[in-house]
Amino acid sequence: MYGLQMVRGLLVTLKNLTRKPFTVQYPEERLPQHPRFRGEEFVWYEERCTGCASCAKYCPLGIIKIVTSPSGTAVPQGDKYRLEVFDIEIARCMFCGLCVEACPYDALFMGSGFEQGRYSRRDLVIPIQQLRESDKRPSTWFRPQLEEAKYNPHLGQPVDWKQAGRESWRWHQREKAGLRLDSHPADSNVPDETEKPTQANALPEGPVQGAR
Amino acid sequence: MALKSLGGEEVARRLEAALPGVVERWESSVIWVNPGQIREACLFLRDDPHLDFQFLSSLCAVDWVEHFEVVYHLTSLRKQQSAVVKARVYGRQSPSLPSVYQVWRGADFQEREAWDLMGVRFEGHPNMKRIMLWEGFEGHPLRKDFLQPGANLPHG
Amino acid sequence: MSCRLAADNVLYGNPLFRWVYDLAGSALPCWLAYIIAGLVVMFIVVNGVLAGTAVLTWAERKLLGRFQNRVGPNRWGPFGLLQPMADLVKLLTKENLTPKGADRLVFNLVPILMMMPTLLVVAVVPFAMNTAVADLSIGVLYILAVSSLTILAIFMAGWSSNNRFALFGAARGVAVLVSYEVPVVLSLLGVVMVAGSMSLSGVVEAQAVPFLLVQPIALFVFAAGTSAELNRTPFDVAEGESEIVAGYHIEYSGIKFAIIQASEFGGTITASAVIVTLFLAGWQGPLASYLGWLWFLLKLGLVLFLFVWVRATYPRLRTDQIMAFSWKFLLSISLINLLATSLEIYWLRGAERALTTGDLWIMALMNLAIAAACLLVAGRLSQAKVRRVRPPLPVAASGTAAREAR
Amino acid sequence: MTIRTEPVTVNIGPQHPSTHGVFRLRVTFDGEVVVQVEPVFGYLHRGTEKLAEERNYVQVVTLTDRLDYVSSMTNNQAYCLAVEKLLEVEPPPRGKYLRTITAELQRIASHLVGVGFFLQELGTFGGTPLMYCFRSRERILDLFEMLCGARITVSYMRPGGVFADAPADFWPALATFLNAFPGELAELEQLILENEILMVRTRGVSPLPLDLAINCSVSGPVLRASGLAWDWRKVDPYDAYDKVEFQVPVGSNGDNYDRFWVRMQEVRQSLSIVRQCIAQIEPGPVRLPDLPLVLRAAPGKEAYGRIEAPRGELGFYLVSDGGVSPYRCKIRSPSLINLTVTEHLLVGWKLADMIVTLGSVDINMGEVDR
Repeated sequence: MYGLQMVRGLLVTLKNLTRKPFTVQYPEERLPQHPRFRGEEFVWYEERCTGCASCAKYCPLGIIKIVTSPSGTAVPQGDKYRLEVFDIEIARCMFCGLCVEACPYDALFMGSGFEQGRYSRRDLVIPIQQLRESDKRPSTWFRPQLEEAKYNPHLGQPVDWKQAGRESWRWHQREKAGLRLDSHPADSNVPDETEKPTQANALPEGPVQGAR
Repeated sequence: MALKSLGGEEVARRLEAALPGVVERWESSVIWVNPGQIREACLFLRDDPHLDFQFLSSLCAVDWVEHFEVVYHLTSLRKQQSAVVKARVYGRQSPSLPSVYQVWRGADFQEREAWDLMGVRFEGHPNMKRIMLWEGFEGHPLRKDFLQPGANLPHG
Repeated sequence: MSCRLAADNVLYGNPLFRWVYDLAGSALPCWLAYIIAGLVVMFIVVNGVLAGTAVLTWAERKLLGRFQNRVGPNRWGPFGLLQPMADLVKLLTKENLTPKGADRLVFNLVPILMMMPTLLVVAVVPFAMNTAVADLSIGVLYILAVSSLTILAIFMAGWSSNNRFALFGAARGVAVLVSYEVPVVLSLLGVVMVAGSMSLSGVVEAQAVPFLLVQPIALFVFAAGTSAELNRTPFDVAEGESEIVAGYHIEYSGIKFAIIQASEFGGTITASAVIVTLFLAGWQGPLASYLGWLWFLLKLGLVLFLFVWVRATYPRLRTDQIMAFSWKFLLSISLINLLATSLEIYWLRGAERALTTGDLWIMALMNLAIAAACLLVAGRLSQAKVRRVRPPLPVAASGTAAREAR
Repeated sequence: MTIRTEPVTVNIGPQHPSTHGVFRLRVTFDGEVVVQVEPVFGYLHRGTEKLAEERNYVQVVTLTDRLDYVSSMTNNQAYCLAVEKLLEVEPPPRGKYLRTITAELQRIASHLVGVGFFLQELGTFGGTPLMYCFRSRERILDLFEMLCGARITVSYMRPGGVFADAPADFWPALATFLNAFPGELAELEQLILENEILMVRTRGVSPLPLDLAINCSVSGPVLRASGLAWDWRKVDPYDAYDKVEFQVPVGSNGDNYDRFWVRMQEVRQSLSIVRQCIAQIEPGPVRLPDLPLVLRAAPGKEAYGRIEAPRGELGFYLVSDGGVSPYRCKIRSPSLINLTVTEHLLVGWKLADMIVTLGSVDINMGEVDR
């Protein structure tokens, strides 16, 4: 009958009047973020970074600037190159995460925040100092080892560089120093005092199957 | 129910039988057509009951530096088959070939786009002007020799 | 020196006016006292309507928000109650633009002309017993005459703005408003006939049975007509923000825009007040008679809620469809209503030439039946246009069943 | 007495509430009736095809997100299919299923946006149905965030599969969505699907005859509304579409209501496809393990990969010269080509119908201008 569907429509809106709103009042309330969220505050572990600039090469927009120099320190200490500049120009960043995907040593992680608004474009560059000092709450995007450890950057504690990789940090340190020649799988599983997980959401040690 | 990709040979044979001399050469899935006769060829491809390519999926131009290649992806909705037809246009100053607007009106915007971005003119198109860029823009940006003014992108 | 107000003065019925007049008249010349008393009453009524408008803007936005599963304004004050203040401050501080090529005089006159009919209508609406500013004996006629002034303002706005969207809006608005005048007038004729009075308080007192029941068709026609005159969904073609952006007031900004918006919301309030008065028995209600204003406000709130509810639900009609709806449907049913009502009155009216409550109930039953019949016939006539097209497609069974089936 | 009238030319857009982005229509009206219309676009032209020539095959995935930003997943899918055709590889089954699930979720989200704005253009004040559509879309975007860390610019798929398997909590969340959404959809249908005002506004308005639609290369829901059951998912099944059952909704005369109806029905079918995929998906790898980060195709090879995107046939024509990036990347965008029929659809109808018809064709400027 004419008008019947219109009455049904009125009933729908009336029903929704009594519902709880689905919107979120942003600054006070927040949507739950998921661990894979690709956010702005990039997490970078200098200890893990070899300065290979894979991230810079793989960035579709070319916004990562890396300058390295040979380090003066001893090679066995795991310092082949010293990072002088590591600028991420987040003004043009589209947070695709390809830099994280490209990083062979799990040194770069996506961050979990989204509130880096600035008043000037010039401020929209993350310099190396900020990367060094920033909170180490990496997103689990493209990092299956963090996901398997059920790490959630939005709840959890910071992740230490020794626990962030998909392989043992000792193995990694040798790798970084270019001493892989005699590397042995058993080598990487030598227990070490400093390797002992101390945090609540500690990450597993030893080689973890990577995504690639 | 699956799409059949028509072999270049079959299409070329039929086309050659109807319009001798129109096919320049063919490969496993592609035929090259004489650009001067592209409209007649397309009309035949559309109206031949065995080919029945009533639907122009895509039209684009590729810059191979020594020539431009205009690529037509055709689909027959009734026979569920597809084919690729190409036409080579030489010359960088004013490459042009007949428009297929009268065959498929779906070519309208794509031909304009090919003119706008690649600089291939389609003769007989009723409204051959720039579509994405503004009138007065110099050059055709999708050409390989187009230099972006002030290009200093890291990947440029 | 004491001034006495003549009993046949239109303002005599208003106790506030008489009190102020007597008070001022004891010290001042009579003509001055008359003006002062008038200004005092005007001040109260105008500000009352404007305050109501402010509350309505908040309430409408809040309600629309909740209808749409949103929160609505909630930043200023508790529940966002101070939002109208924030809006006002914002609009007052905005630049007051006059477009190039606009007819300045006409352009600037429009907000005033828009606001005027809204406020004028309030003058005769009795919010409670003896509270109308002026209880005109031709109140209904006055409302019809004054409220149609809006057309002029809309047309002036569209013409003077030097904007094509505004012109579209004005043309649409005028076309719709003119075509809705006729059924609205005819529908009110039925009400006046049953009440036997054109004064609004007379109509209220005549409603032993609310005219909602006695004149259902008239109520429908009047509600549809006022929706159209107020540019409210589904008849908001003159503004049609998805088509002509804001229609006739597209070029207005700042305080002028605020006044136009306020006059629209105020118009909604006054139209609802008129509906309450004419169809929902005005201030009448159970319990003590001094609670009349409370009943009035309750009913007013209900009608306003209905307006917002409809606005939240329906899409917009096209201009020609709106006019077809008016001329083909509303005009015919209001004519039917008029005919039926006059025949009923002719038969039912007793020797004392007045309708009793029993008569009203009989009329209510008959008119409800006629309304239902009209709806049915109209539904049958228009069925071809709105029939369901085709049933929804079946959906493949999900899960393992589908896998086994293959 | 005759009244002298003259046509009025109005620019609808580029800033107009109903032009789906920065789209401009130069329209000449006679009264309210459209007598001449010319679409003008390019305001959002970012040169995606040129940019793709300067990036490697995987990097281009991020560019495709930004084409039709209302359905990024299907853009990724079309591009990855084209690259896979070029490299002659095929993703593992789980990857295919994940792609199908996400693409269908994206189709639901995209159709909700399309339908919501269509109804908004019909004049539902403040967009009540639009808000209901967005309420449901929000759930889908949440699922995407769970899956790939972003809601709009997903970049989830890669040539050779998807970048990673779904996290463990994705499946319960998807089940929650599948339980909640049919109710919301039913509510939307009750609110508007057969509303009389909608009917009189849209039925018989701007019909598109089938032969014209085919000749103008119109595809997607617009073509199906004109009466042809042409769906690339059926005709040339890609990913996991050959393993699921679904119906192709078809309209009868291609008017605005049919276009709207087809979309509403497709949402139901997509829901069923997602359900079937969940029932069929099995553990396994999601991405080809031996594909390098920087891909190379044989010189001179070319591939045309196409899918049934929510707006129609989305095709990527890739030509390789043996380098790390495509030599030519042509994007056959359905929105642009569906606009070919603008003039036919709009001329002779009123201003109000014009806006609604544009909404029913459901274009996306990111894809039109590229």
